[in-house]
Amino acid sequence: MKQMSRIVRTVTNLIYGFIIIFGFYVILHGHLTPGGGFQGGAIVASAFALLLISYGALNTEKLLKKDLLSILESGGLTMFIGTAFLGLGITFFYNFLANSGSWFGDAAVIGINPGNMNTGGVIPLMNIAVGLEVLSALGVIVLVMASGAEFTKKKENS
Amino acid sequence: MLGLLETGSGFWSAIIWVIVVLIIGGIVYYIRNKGEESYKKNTEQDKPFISGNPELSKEGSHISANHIYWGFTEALKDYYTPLVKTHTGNINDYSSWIIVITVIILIMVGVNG
Amino acid sequence: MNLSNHIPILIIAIPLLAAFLVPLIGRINKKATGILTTLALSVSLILTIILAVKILTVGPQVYVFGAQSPALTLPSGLKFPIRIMFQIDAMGIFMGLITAVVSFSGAVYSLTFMEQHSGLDKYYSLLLLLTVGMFSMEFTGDIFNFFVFLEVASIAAVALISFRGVDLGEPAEAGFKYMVVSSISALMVLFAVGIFYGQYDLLNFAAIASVVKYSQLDKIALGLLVPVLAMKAGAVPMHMWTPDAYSEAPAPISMILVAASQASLYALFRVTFSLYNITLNTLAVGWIIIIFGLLSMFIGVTMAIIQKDIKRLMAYHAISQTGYMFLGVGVGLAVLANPVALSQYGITAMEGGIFHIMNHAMYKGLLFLTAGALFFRTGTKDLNKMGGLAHSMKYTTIFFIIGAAAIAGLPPFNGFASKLLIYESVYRFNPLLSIIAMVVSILTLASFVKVFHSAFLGPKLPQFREVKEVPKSMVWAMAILSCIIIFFGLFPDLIVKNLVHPAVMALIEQFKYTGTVLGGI
Amino acid sequence: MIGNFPYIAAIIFIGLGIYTLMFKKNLIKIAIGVVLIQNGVNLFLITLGYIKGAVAPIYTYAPSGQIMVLPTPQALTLTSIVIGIATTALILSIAMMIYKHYGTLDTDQVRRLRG
Repeated sequence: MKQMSRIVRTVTNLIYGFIIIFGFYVILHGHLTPGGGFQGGAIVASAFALLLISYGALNTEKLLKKDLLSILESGGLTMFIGTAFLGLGITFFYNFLANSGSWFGDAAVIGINPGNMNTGGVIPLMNIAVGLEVLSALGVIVLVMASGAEFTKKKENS
Repeated sequence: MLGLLETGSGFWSAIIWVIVVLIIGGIVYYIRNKGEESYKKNTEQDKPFISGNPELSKEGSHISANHIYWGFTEALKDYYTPLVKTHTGNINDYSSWIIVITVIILIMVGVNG
Repeated sequence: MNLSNHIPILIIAIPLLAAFLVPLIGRINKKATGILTTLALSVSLILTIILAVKILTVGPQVYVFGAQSPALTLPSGLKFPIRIMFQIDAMGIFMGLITAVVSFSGAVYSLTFMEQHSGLDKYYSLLLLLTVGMFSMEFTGDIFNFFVFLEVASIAAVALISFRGVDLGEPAEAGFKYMVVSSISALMVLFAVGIFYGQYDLLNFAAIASVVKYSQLDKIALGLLVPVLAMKAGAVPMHMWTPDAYSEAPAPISMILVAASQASLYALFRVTFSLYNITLNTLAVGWIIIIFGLLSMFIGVTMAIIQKDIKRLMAYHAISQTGYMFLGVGVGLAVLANPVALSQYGITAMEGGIFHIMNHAMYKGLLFLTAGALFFRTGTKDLNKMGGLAHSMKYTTIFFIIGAAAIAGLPPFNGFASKLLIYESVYRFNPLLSIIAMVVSILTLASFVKVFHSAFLGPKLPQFREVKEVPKSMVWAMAILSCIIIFFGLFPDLIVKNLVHPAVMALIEQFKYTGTVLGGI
Repeated sequence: MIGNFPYIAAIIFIGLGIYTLMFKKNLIKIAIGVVLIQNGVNLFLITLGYIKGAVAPIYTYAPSGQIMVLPTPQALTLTSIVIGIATTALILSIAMMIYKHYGTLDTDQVRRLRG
C-alpha cells in the first residue's frame, strides 16, 4: 500500500487522536453507556486502520510495533482471566468488588440515574482488559493482513 | 475377576480368551517341536523356490500400496468411479451437501415428527 | 475456600490461563511453552479424574458462574436459572475424560514433533484453547454457551489445521474448507438457539428440557441441530471436510480433532436424549441417525481402502468408526419410547455406541500418532513411497499393530468389546444392520493390512537407510494410549459397568438431568 | 404484518448467504456468504427481543416512563458479532494464504485435496 495524498494524511493527523480518545471513552464507560471493551477496542483499532490506509503499511509499522501489540493482547487476556480467578473464593467470575465500597464499589442504583463511574465492581476492570485485548488483536490483524497483501502484490508484479 | 462382559445374548471375556490362546499356543509349539529335524540354517533350504525362476532382488520385491487390492477396486469399478467423482474437493459442493441434507431432514422431521 | 467445589471450573480455567500466558512466556524462553502446556493439561487430566470419581460416587455436579455459591442454580426463588452454568453428569465427564487424555498425550507428543516449527507459542496457545473449547462443549449446561465454545473450538482447530499453511498450500485449503463448514453449522446452531429463546425465554438445557413441547418450531430447531451436529461429527454425506482437515493437520492435532468431532457427537446425543427425549418421534429420528451411521460406516470404509495417503486413509476410517457410534446410539434412540425393547437390547446397543466413542478416540489417536511418527522420520505421507520401516522403527511398529488390531476389532483389544456389544444388540433390532457392521469391520481390517504391508513390511528401502526410531516424548505419548487400549481390551466389563453404563443412564433418564438444575429429584 | 418484516429480512439474508455459498466460485465471495448468514441470524436474534416503541435497555439518562427492550438477545447478538469478526478475519487471512500458494481464488482450482 502506498501512502495517500497530503489531504488525507492531514485529516488523519487531525482526527486520529480523537478517535483513539473516543475509543477509550467507550471502553471506560462500558458499564454505564452503550458500548464496552469490545466496541471501544474496535474503535481504537479503526484508528489504526485509518493510519494504515493513509500512510501505507511500511510507514505504519514504524509507529505500531506488532510485538508490542501482541504482548498487550496476551496481557489483556491474562488480566481478564486473572480477574475471574480472583473471584474464586466464592465462584469463578464472582463480582467481589461490587458494593464493597472499595474500587468501583459504590452501590449501583436500580432505575433511571445520571450514572456513577464508581460502580460495577469487576465489570469495568474486565472491560478495560477486553478493550486492551481487542484493540491490540485487531491492530495486529490489520497490520499482518496489510503486510501479507504487500507480499502477494510483490509476487504478482515480479 | 474373569471380566465377564454381558452382551445380552452371551458374554465376552478377554482374560479367558488370552488363557485359551496361550494353551493353544503351547500345543502348537509342542507339535512344531515334533517336526522335521533335518533342517539346517544357511543352506539351500533357506532359499525361496519360485518354480525355478530366478529370485528377485530384495529391493525389487516390495509391493507398493498402489498394487494392493488392485483386483478389488477393479471389480468394484462401477461403485468406485461415481463415488470418487462425488468427492470433488470443491467447497461449493461441501456446503451444498450440508444444505441439501438439512432440508431433507427438516422435511422428514416436519412430516413424520 | 473449599477448592474441591471448584474442580469443574478449574479443569477449564487452568488451561485457559495457560493459553494466555504461553505467548508471554514464549518471549522469554521458547522451550518453556511446551512444558507449561503439558503441565497445565496434566493438572487438567488429574482434576478430571478426581471429578469423575466424585460424579460417579456422589452424583451430577453443577457449577454456576459468578453466583453466591457454586451449586446455587436458582437464587432467591427464581423458577428458572438465569446464570451460565456447567452441568456435568456421567455422560459429560465420560467425554471429559476422553478430551483430557487425548489432549494431554497430544501435548506430550508435540514436545518433539513440533520442535522444528516456528511460532510454537501460538501453536501451544491454540492447542490449549481447542482443549478448553472441547471441555466446555461437554460440560456446559447452557445452550448459547455451547454455541460460543463450539465456535472457540472450531476457530482454534482451523488455525491449527492451517498451521503449516504459511509454507504449504494444502493445509490452508483444508483450513478454509473446515472453517466454512463449521461456520455454517455454528450459525445453524445459533438459529436453533434463537428459536428456543423466542419460544421459551430460556437458554438453559435443563430448563428447556423441562418445558419442551415438540411444537412446530421445536421441530425446526431439531431439524437444524441434528444434521449440523452430525456434520461436525463427520457423518456421510457431509463428511468431505474430514479427510481434508485430518490429513493436513499436524499429527497430534489430527488426534485432538477426532476428540473434537466427538464433542459434537456428544452434543447431538445431548440434544436428542436430554433435550427432547420421548417428546420427539423417537423411531423416526432414531432411524435418521441409524441411516447416517450406515452410510458413514460403509462409504467411509470403502473410500478408505483406495486411499494412497496414510493420514487420509485413517481419516476415512474415523468417519467409518463414527458410523458405529451413530448405529449403536441410534438404535437406543429408536426404541427409547418402548421400555421392553429398551431394557432388552436398547441399553446394550447404547453401551456399545458410547463405549466405542472412547475406544475410537484412543486407537484412532494412536494410529494418527504412528502416522505422524512415520512422517516425522520419512518426510512423506504417501504409502507408495514407504516400505520396510519395521526394520528401523520397532516401537512405532508395535504401536501400529496394537492400534490396527483395535480398530479392526480383533480380540483381545478394546475395539472388539464395543463392536461385539453393538453387533449382538443391533442384531435383535434389525439383523441386516448388524451384518453390514460386521462386513465393515472386515473391510477395516483389510485396509489396515494394506497400510501395514506397504509401510512396515518388505525389505529395507535404500532411501530410508538413515531412518531411526522417533524421540522419547513421541514414544511416551503413543505408549500412554497403547496402555489404555490394552487395559480397556482386557477389562472391558470394568469400564462398561463403572463408566459407560452410568453415562448411558444419564442420557436416558431425562428427569435426572433436569432435576439437577431445577431440583425435585 | 409489519412487525414480521425483520424476520422475513433475516430469512432473505440467510437465503442469499446460502445461495452465495452454493453457487459463487470465488473464495472471497464465499467469505461474504458466511458473513451474510451471520448477519441474518443476528438480525433474527435481535428481533426476538424487540418491543414496539421501546427504548434501549440502559438506565443512564433513560427517558422516564418508557418500556425497554429485552437486553438478553442483544447480549447474545453482541457475542455472536464478536465471534463473527474472529471467523471472518480467519477466513480472509486463510484465503490470502491460499492465494499466495495457488495463485488463484477460484474454487474449481483450489481443490488439490479430493478423492
